[in-house]
Amino acid sequence: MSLNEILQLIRKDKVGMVGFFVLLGLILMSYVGPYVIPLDEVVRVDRIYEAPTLAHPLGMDNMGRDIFSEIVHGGRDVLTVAILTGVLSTLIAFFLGAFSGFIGGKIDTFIMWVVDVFLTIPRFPLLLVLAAVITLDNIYLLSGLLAILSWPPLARSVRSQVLSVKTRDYIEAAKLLDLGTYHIIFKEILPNLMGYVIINFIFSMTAAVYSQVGLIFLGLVPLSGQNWGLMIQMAWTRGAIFYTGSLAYILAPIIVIALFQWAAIAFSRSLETIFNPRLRGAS
Amino acid sequence: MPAFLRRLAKNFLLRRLLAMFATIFLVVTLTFFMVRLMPGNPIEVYINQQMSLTGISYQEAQNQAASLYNIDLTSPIWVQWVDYMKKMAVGDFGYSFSSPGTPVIKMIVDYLPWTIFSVGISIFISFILGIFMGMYIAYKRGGWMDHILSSFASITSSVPNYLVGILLLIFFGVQLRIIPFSVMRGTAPAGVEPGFSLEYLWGIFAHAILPMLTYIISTIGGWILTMKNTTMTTMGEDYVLVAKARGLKESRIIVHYVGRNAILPLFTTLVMQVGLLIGGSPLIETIFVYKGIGYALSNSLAQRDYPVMQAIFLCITISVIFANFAADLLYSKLDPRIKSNVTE
Amino acid sequence: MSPASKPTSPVIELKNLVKSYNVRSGVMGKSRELRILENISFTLNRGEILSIVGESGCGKTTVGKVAAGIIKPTSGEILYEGKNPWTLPKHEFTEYRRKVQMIHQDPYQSLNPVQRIYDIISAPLFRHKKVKNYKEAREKVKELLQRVDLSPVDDFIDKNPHQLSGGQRQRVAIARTLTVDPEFIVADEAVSMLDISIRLSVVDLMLKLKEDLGVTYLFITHDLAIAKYFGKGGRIAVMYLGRIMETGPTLEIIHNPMHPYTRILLSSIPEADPEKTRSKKHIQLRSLDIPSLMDLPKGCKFHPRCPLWLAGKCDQDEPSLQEASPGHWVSCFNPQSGPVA
Amino acid sequence: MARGEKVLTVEKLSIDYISRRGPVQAVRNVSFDLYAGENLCIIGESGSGKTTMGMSLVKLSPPSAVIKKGTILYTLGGKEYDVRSMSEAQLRAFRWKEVAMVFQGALNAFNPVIRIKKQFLDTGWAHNMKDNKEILRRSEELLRFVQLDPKRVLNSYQHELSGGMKQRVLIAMSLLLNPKILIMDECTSALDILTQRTIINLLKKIKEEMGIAFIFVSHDLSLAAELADRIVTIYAGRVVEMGTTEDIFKNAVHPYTRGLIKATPTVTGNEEGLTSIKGTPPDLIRLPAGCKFNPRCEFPTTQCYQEEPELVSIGKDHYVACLKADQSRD
Repeated sequence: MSLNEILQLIRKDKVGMVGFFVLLGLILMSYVGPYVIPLDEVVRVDRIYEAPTLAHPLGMDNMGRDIFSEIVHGGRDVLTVAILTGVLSTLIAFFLGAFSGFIGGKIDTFIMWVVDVFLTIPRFPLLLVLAAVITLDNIYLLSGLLAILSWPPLARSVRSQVLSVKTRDYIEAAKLLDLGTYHIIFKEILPNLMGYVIINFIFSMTAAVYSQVGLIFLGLVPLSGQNWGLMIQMAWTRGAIFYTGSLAYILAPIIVIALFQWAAIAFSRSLETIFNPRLRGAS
Repeated sequence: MPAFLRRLAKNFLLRRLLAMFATIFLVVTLTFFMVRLMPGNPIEVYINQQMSLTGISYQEAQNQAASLYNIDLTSPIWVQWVDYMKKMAVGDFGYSFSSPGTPVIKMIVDYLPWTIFSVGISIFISFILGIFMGMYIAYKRGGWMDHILSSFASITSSVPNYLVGILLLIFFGVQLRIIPFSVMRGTAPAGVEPGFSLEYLWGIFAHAILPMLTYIISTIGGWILTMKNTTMTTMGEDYVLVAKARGLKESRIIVHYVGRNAILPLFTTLVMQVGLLIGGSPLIETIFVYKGIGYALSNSLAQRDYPVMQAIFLCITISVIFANFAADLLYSKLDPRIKSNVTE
Repeated sequence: MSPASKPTSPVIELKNLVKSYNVRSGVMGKSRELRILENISFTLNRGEILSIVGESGCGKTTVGKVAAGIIKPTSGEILYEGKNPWTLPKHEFTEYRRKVQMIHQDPYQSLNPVQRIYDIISAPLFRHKKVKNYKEAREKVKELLQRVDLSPVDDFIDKNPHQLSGGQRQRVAIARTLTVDPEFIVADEAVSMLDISIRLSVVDLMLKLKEDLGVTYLFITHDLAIAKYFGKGGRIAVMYLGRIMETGPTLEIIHNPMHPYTRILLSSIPEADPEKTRSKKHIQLRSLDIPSLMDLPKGCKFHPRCPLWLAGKCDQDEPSLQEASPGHWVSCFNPQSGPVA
Repeated sequence: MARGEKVLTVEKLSIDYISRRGPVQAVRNVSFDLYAGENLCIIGESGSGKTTMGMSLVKLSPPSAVIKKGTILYTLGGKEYDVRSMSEAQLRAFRWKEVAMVFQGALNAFNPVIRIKKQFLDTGWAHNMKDNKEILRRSEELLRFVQLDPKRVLNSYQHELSGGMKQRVLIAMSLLLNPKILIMDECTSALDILTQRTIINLLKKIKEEMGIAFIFVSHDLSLAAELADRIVTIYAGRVVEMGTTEDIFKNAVHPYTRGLIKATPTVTGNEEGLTSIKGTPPDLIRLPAGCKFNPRCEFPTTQCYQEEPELVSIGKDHYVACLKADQSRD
């Protein structure tokens, strides 16, 4: 399938397209925005919880700072953790899953057993306990830990995909034509798995956002700097939920996170219809 | 192998049970090594703390730690492990750091039922409602109900459940003041004698209402969408077409031909739901100050109360494993293909 | 070596070939041997056609895969041009690999859906250094498409498989095998999924390649009529439950079948001729059920269904292939003769 | 052949499928009659619209299929009923009781989580058979008729039966209510030769003993040769020739029918003159102008590219839709 066809199919699914643009917008805002909009760090006691104005579209926080600038600056770390976790766990999952599916036999059984055990352990509590033992004071460590905990389901689905592609007649034909292992893996099998990998990548990104914000909310990650998760925790512990005037402070980060999660999942759903011809319907 | 053993080996239930205990065994072992061997492991941390705080020797601090953890820290690691496993097997989890003298097992007995109660009821309600809604919109796809429910489902199922919880708290509790959430802290009404009185039952239900609502809202979307999906797939199956050709009543086809087959794949999701909900309960229960096992876990985390933390983690894991087992059993009851695959 | 120079040299030989799998029932269950092929032997000369005919599950596809070197036999020997490929050094094995190609049943499965026709055919050309650059490859691909009658080639070369019909895809699959100049092609139900109106054209194309290139065919099919059409001058082997029941020249098998199984098959086939098909005498089976490979009967594997079985003989001993007339071998204690229809 | 009374009349039936690229014209202007106790075979290749048409006879075509025009009349006791205008309740009573259908997908025709016995009972209940014992007695009788062990089959799930067994169970089930018409869609094409033979013999027996009218939908000419009284060939959704089995095999006129016969090798016949039809089956969305067969026809005239021929009578019970019907007869 060509890129053009993919774009055409994306255009057909309106919700997916909205998701795609929201996602793109949030990423741009988080990575480019900080260079455009400076972080407001001036404490203004007289303007605490000021209502939104044109100059401060989201109003002021508990110390009279502009909430909008905090939102712009608070995305980068959250998204970096999400993307890093996504990349890492997808890589681990892809290699282990593909390897397991390819090699079969006892090694396969063993890897899948490990995956099974991993899958039955509730991930978030394990993460909490680990966070209490390890000091997760930088986003790379956090991403690494999240990735280590989130690869098993992906590995399993990659494996089943490999198993199903592996037995296709065109793989057998490629073997008969002696096209070589490299060709078979990268030209015959991999392109058929791309859709799967991308969708799973998005899922592990959203899972990483859930986990990291959850950890931050419970105060288990001693991170500093601007961060949507920290904003929520801050607003929550300062009791921002109790006053109408302070609602924007807690609602703003909640809404961007929710928006990110929704957009990612909506986009991945439309990708699913693109990569799964069965859902695409007869063309 | 003797015949009766072979028969046992082929028994689906027994094999699942064995697998379950093997997993539990492994998890217990893992937590042991996590606490014992990880860099900066809690025991070392505790020992160093005690040394710097009270100025006692390493030996003394170690002895204190050993008595708290119920571990003989001087014996070889594998002896410690065997010892630990033995204690775990009889439910001896040691004592809490933060409330000295309280056995961890007692805390668990106090907290766990509330989580099981709230999560269990939520899953049940959400599953039933979600399935009906999903099936309904699969039959009426393209209609206005489909648009509304599908959009609702796609939004609620993607927003993290604790954010849903905070939003609920803000709108129902603070803004609209429908639910007096500050009175609703905890799990049971104060001053009401526990028992099967209407007042008490209503009380515990009212206390759980916000967490349950959170669980339901954040999981029902998933059920709706998956059920819509599987229903639509099943509706296209040949046997449904043949059932129509046989002149069967629509209601019979919907329930026995489409419904039963469309629900089957959802059981794997059910398993994941149970894990996710119980696993996510530390956040939800903290938000609503609902004193279940998750609340206890996040409390123990905040106070770095390692024995409690460790035991609760085990407990959560074991409940999830048991829930998986139950879902599997249910699944094998509903799908005749499972059994024959195993005994093949 | 030109195909014509050594018309009778054997290309491939299978000797007492057995394929079995160990199947475990349950995690701790006892492992049992599932014998897919039992004692399969045949020789195929250059430019010859052998059709393997049988019902689903008889092991005919496995025979094809063993002959193509995809499946390693459990015991027995496979000789390609006198050499056992499984004992060859690696470079010689790859050479054997290239000389032996396969055409699969389902053209929807045998072409990678994410590749264009050009990619599919050019990959082996580049791999085996038959072309140097894109331009040459494109020319060569066009030439091959022309050869399998996919014209105008520009309509096809940049399409994806799902844009082609079944017959066109099967032609692409044939063109792909031609990239490596095969000597021996295993055609596994190669036309059974195609529409009747175009089926023969693909068969004819395969026959043309035999004439032009001297290709040797192992033609696997469940359809005796197609086997007869394709392998008129060749031979047929009839398989049942992993064994060859009868083998001989195609027309001899069709007109003078000796094994009761072959006779029942022939008498059962409906013919596209109302008079003939309605006047056929049908031989009744004793049982409609095919025994499971896990639980094979003692003696002749066909005896539980055979109307002509000899009690005390067929249910005790297993017959072996015997030459009944020159080139006509049958594995039966009670062979018949004469046409059935 | 002694012909019974008319039981089914299809007149000018046209069905489109809605698709992104435009309407798929699956069935175009199809008319035919079916008589009591007769065996009508509808021959067509993949994508010819034959399955769509079969389904529409009991109003079971998928939602994306739209019946554009035409009538389907079922005759019972001298009265005609319009299938297209039946209510849901009427249709329910009509299906299986009057017209039963054995599908191509018999391998997947049974609910995988319900025992076969229950599915027989379901069928009986749906048609007001109240007595479970009576339904089961009849089911067992029918299963024995199709040479199956009733006790075993009734207590099975579908995955415990082989393909041939499932097909026979479905045939037995189709006879449960003594229908007047039995539609069989590619009912033997996925089966082995010996199983296929069993089914064919079974169908002959059903026809002889029960006097049911059959509509066979198939791509297999040899099946038609064996079973049909009359044959209809369809190409690109349209009837191109219709006649008695003898007429079709001996005096076929339409180049497509003739081509199909020439493309079907037989075991006993000779190979001379066997050849494919050139070209490929048409795209039902972008049909050629004029006669839809013109790209594959051996001797098309300019007229063939402009005008689509009507189905006209060229002899007793023999109809053909070809502009050169007169010339091409030999």
